[in-house]
Amino acid sequence: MSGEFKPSRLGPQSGEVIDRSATIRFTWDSKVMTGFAGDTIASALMANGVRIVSRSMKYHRPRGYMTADYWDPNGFVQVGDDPNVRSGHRLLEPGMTIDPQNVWPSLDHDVKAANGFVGRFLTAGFYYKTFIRPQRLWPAFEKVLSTFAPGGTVDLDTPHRLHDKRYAHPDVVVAGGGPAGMAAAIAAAEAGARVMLVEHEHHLGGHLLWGSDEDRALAAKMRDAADVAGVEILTDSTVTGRYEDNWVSIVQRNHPLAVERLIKARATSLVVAPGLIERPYVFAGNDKPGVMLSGAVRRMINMYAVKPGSRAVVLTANADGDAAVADLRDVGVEVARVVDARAGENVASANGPGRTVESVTLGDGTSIDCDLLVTAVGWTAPTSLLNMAADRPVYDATAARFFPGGPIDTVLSTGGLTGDGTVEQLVEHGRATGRLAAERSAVAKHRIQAHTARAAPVSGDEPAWPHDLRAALGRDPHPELFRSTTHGIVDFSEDVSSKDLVGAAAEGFDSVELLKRFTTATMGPSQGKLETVNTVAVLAEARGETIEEVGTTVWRPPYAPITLGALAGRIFEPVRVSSIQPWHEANGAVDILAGAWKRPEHYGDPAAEVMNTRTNVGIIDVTPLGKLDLQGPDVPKLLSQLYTNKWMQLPVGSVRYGIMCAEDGVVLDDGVTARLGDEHYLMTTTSSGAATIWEWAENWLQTEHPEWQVHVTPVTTGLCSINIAGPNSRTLLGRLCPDIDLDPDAFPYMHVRTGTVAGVDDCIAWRIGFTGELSYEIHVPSGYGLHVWNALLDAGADLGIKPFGLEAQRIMRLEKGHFIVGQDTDGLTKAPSTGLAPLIKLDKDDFAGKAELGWALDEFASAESKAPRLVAIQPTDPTVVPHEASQIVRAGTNEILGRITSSRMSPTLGRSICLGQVAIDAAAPGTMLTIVLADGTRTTAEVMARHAHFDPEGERLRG
Amino acid sequence: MVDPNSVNPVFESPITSTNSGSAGTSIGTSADQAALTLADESSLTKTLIRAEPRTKAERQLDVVFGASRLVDGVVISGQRPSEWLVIGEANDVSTFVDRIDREGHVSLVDHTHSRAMMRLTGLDASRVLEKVCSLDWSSEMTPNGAVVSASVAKVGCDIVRNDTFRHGSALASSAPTEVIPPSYWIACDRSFAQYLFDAILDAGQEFGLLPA
Amino acid sequence: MTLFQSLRGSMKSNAVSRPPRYSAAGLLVKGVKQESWPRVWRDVPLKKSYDVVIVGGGVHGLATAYYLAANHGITNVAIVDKSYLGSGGSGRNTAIVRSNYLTPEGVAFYDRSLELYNSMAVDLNINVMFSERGHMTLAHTDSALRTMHWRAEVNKLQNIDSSVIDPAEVKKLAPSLDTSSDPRYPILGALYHPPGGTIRHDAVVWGYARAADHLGVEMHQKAEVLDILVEGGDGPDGKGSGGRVTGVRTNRGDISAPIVVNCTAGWATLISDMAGVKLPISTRPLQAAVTEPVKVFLPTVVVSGSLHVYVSQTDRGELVFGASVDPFNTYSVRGSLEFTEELAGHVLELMPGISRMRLLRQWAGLCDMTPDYSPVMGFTPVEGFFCDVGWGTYGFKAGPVSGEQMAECIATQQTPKLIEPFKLSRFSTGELVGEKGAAAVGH
Amino acid sequence: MLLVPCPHCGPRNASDLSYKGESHARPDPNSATAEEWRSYLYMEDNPAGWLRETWYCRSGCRRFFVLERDTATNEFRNPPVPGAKLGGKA
Repeated sequence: MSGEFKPSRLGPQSGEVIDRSATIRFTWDSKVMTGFAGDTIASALMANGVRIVSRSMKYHRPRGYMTADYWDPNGFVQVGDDPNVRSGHRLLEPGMTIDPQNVWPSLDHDVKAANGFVGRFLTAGFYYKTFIRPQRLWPAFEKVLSTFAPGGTVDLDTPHRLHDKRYAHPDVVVAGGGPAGMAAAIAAAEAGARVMLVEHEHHLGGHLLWGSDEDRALAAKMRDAADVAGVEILTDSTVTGRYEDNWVSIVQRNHPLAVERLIKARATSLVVAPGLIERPYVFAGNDKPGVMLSGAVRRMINMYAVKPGSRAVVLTANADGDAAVADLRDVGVEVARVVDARAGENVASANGPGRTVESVTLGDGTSIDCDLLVTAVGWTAPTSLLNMAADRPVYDATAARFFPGGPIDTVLSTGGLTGDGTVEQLVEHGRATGRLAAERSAVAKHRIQAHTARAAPVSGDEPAWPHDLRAALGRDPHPELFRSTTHGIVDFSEDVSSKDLVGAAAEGFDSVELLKRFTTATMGPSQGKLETVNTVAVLAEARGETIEEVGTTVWRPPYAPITLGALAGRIFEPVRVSSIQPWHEANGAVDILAGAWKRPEHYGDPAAEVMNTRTNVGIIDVTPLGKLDLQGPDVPKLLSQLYTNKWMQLPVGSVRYGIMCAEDGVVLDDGVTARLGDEHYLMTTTSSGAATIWEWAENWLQTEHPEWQVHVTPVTTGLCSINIAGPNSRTLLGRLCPDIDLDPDAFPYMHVRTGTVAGVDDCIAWRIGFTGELSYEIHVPSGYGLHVWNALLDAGADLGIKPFGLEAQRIMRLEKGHFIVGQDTDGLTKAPSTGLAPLIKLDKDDFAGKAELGWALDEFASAESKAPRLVAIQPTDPTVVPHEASQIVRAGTNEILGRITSSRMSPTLGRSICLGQVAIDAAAPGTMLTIVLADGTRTTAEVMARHAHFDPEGERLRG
Repeated sequence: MVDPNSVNPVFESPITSTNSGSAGTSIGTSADQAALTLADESSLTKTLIRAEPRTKAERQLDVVFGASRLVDGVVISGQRPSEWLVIGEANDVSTFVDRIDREGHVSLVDHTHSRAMMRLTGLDASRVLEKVCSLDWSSEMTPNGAVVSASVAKVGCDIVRNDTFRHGSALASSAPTEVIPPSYWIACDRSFAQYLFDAILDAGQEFGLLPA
Repeated sequence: MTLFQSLRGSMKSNAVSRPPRYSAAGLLVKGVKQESWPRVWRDVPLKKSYDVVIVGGGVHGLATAYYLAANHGITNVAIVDKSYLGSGGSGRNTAIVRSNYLTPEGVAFYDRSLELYNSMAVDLNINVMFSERGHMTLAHTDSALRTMHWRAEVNKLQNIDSSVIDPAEVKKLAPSLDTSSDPRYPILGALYHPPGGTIRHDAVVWGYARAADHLGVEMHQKAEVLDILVEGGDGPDGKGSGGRVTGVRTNRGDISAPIVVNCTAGWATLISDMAGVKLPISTRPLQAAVTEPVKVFLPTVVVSGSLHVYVSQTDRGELVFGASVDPFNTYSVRGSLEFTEELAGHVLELMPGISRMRLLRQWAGLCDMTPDYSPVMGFTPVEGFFCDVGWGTYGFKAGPVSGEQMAECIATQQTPKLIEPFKLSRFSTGELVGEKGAAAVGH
Repeated sequence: MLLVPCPHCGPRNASDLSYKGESHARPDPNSATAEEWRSYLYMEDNPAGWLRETWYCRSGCRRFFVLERDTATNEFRNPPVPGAKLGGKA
């Protein structure tokens, strides 16, 4: 409509924070506009005459700036690929592309605004009551409803730009840089504390910034003083949470390099000084563009030189409202009427008929034309950080707001949150708070230093805990103003009205939490900052109770929303490699990530690698194999405790295989341990089990048998491990080992020798047979690992040496019938099921899992045993390779009898081979099994007599 | 064919690439302080000594958990209760270790190949560490000589702060007015070394950290 | 007279007239007349005695009460809760439902639950907004993929729609996922379960409460159980094994009842301790978080076991996230920063494009973890004291079937076949449930 | 982030440690009945209050130790003497 008021830029104001010499061009809703450096998007838009910024979530009602700060529920915009940007807070930048959200097809003509007409039917919780029948239509309804989702748009190609993190250990963190917060920071720093002062806004000063010239002078002076005192000042940064033991999260948005930085501060003391958040008033039409809170009007005029209206009505219940009246008059806005709530005056409605405010109806029925309605009806105390420290706020009816509950030793509060006063009183309270925080930090620090081994020594006794002797701030009386005689919006971001709340309470959702859940009030992006107290007040009114009786909701972290980018920060994903990895990468290895290890899966053709190893000789880098150096007289006792078999008599120079079980009898790990010397052993574990088994061993030594003298030291990557396998392996190793006698009689299977390999001293070599071939596993000091690897390749060139990867090793071990813990066993597989019952020695005094394994062996031996059996399986059709996890069923039924745990095509045998777990009645050799393949068809397979498909007698490996 | 046994093995560091992926874009650090460096010292000899309380070895080592000292050219680091790492040049370490009394439950493990080692030095060194490790690096909590084990960029590390001494000798004392920059030895499992080196360089980018 | 007969004897007397049905037409009428709806459940004084007292007013307790009344005619039932209905796990979970479990017994059980969820809107006359949007469990390693195959094969044999799909199919279903081979944890495939989805958890609570109320069940909020009255047991005060329950002591006085059912989560140990029954339970918080709304882009539920994260987008446009339980036992539900950091890191590995979305709120609920990732249901060594506890992180999914089976167990005094594997005695016989075989993140 | 008072290292972030759960004495595997053994394996006190529990200082000193913590407030008390025997049969 024509003649509608448009906000505009005023002449220079003494407190303005904009730089008129720096013009910034930007687009809004595809229109090119200009603003100044220092403008927020909101102030720039208003200076360009924009009144309608968004459409409301449910009814798509036009909305304009109400608080014009971070918390403004109407000020969400899309900035490029950044959705839901708080335009009341985000600074204008050159070239910004800013668009309205939640509009269709456009901000001015929103078709979904039709929702508004049927608003009386779309009461809170209406979804629950409809679309019930016919049920099959709900998915279609759901599809339509989801197109109504509010908010901006995610560009799925958004890059994860540089986000950073940092830890900090300040003595004192002050959350809030208003007069009290600044005073607290200065006083604490002057008392010797390391202080971080964190201000959500772009400038320190809080409400001083939109006050008088003297206020601003004080703010500037304190800012300088904080600098001089060595306070680390973080503006445009928010303390988003206070977690266990004062673990404080701070999001810094103005870091010079990173988009955002998350600071994790272990604050010895936290001072909470966020000030107060002005509360909207509930009345008909309270969400019309042109209804603003007093603080918003004052910031716009004083800080951004924006004229918010031409003819105003001001509802005031306090000095801030009165100051808004003065500010408006100063810049030439006609104040048509001051409605003084302290004198019982009231506003009943803000009226259209257009999209913005055109008149106001007062409580007495008077109607006044205006284009701006300013309300100043009191505050919400943002006690979030205190809530997170388990504080429960208490309502004070006289002051018409909540206050912090009880005192907390390491979390102090100051400023408007705790009471009212002159600027001088607030500053004094802040100073006292800062001093107390610093004193308490000093005590806590003394204690921590005294109890931390590495810390610098502290002298003297711990000082006494300083008591809180601060004089409390006063509390100014304030009328209780929540809802007028009419109904209006309570939660602006969720479009929930007071009428919805009353209706929901009548339906039985009459506790704050149920009401919240049913109506979604306080659940939207503003998270209750503006609407919690009004929600509680409306419920109290509906129930005929007081606000104290109704209570309030708990504010959950974060205090202000945090981007996922900031929370993620730099992503640390450690990767481990062996010393030979550079060779693998240069020689065509295809890597696989196994845990944190990056290692070759194959070098192009795993089947050929198998054949070469079986025919000539192959080498594989098995460095990730867990290795533990064990020393001490009681190593055999430890081994006996960890493994199920016997270890007391292992001769020097021998290697033995064992399995380890947890106390419930479930297989934990397996591997070999060698006795290198009298009191010196080397244990190997699976790669994935290395850390677990080390901890498991320490656990037994430290908690159960501290009297045993054993030192366990992980040496996994200190030793580069290479397995040399194949018929030519002895010949090959012989060329490089001048001082080890490799004759099979001198160095038989399952024995260990130490010596020189390729000129490298202190190498360990043992004979084991995971692949089923004659093989030597050598462990060389890692700094020479690559050297030895290259030496092997050189020396074996004429012997047909080729490297092989993990896949070839897996095939060979399956041919040989060796199981892999965690693949062929699972979280319930007890040791007898693996077929290694003979390795369980119940005649030992004790070992991990002994009790359960005793019962498990009995169970296993019984005819009704339910324990699965690990068996070798060969499909009838040798070309069929059932995929791992294929189910084994009783023929003609869906009854599961077991599953295939490992399966491969064997290049050596030219047929498919498997290991599987099956029930007792399917485990007998020769049993024909039915296997369900991936496509649902069934095939048959035979249970083999022995686990080894290849060389069951072990002639090759013992050779 | 070359006789492989005649080739003299040369120690290879796990840190094979010391190129900073990104140029050090320094902020808030003046150019004259920009000597913030990360050096690979993996080839140093490291011997782990474990000795039970009240052994002679414990008295010979004479360093409590959390502390370190320089003696006979080697740094003895009390890195865990009843556990020391002796760091230095090969000859110094073996001379020192040979003197350790083995009576009682005392054991030695050569950690030279197990642990990679890097040295971070500079006035902003603690600010770099603060980005990758959650410990308090202030001089009250981690003074010169302090030893601590912690996760650095998600890798378990043993760290020795030795601003004023190195293996071999104490540093020549500089002019008394000059600030001695903090210096940290960071030891990690060899297999993580390249990853960790890169991660620390990356974290130090904003302070102008450069590989040495 | 057996307990069963005496319970049956109590039926009918509490029948309550049915309130107006929820429907679009009803909504229209109320809108025109500007009337409000009647209360969802009555607010009645607590009586001195009931046939059954159910401790815990969450989905499990409410469903048990509803099925006792609806299927067995046992209506003289009180639900007591120390807070408001649905204040515990029922209102804190991430509202995901599925039935693609690993073991045949798990599959059968959860499939029945899904069936009940499917017909719930009509059965209870409330739109629970069941969104059958499909459920994807991503595999990032060979071994995870093997487990996915295992689950899929077991599922298929029981006619559950469940299969392993390749990265291209994953990308088609959820274009926001990075299915390239670049990430540290590349997506190698996924277990896809089309019948899985999300549901409005509060609506389930209110639906059962409203329906149970219609049948005469009483809901008592802010009624805290202080003790369970037991006599004849071998423990102190006659509690424990061999005893029988006689009632409960609440902050509003004693209630006598021959049957007391522990349907709590988070406090299961504390309630069972009152009867002298020891449980294999550790209480740990499970945290969850929600972002601000953005336009809908994620059509399915996505779970990654390796990255310990699950995510879905509500019709309102918020992403709802969960993770695995906290690393140590605690009854504190304050939540942690590290949870949100890890969550964000993992989510961005899966969906790198959403780094500008903002986390709006985080919260935690208490989970009662058992050694085999399966619940404890049915009889206890104290006669008349029943347990439906130990629900770990999967209690919500099982709400309806648990209520149905617990009601049958109580009414018939027999353990129904579906919950036979979950009996408490398995922890002395060692017959643990096989979900332990693969469970990491069980969502 | 919870701070755990490691008796050797001083206060450390909980993420530096592994939580090992309630500290129960291990029965003699040779004489324990199945019920006793499984009670040791599976049953928990799980109090909402003071709990004796085992921690392992994984990133720091690598010692196991028992602490007492209030599971309702996460407050610790009675930091133990370093080197004392933990849990176990004694």
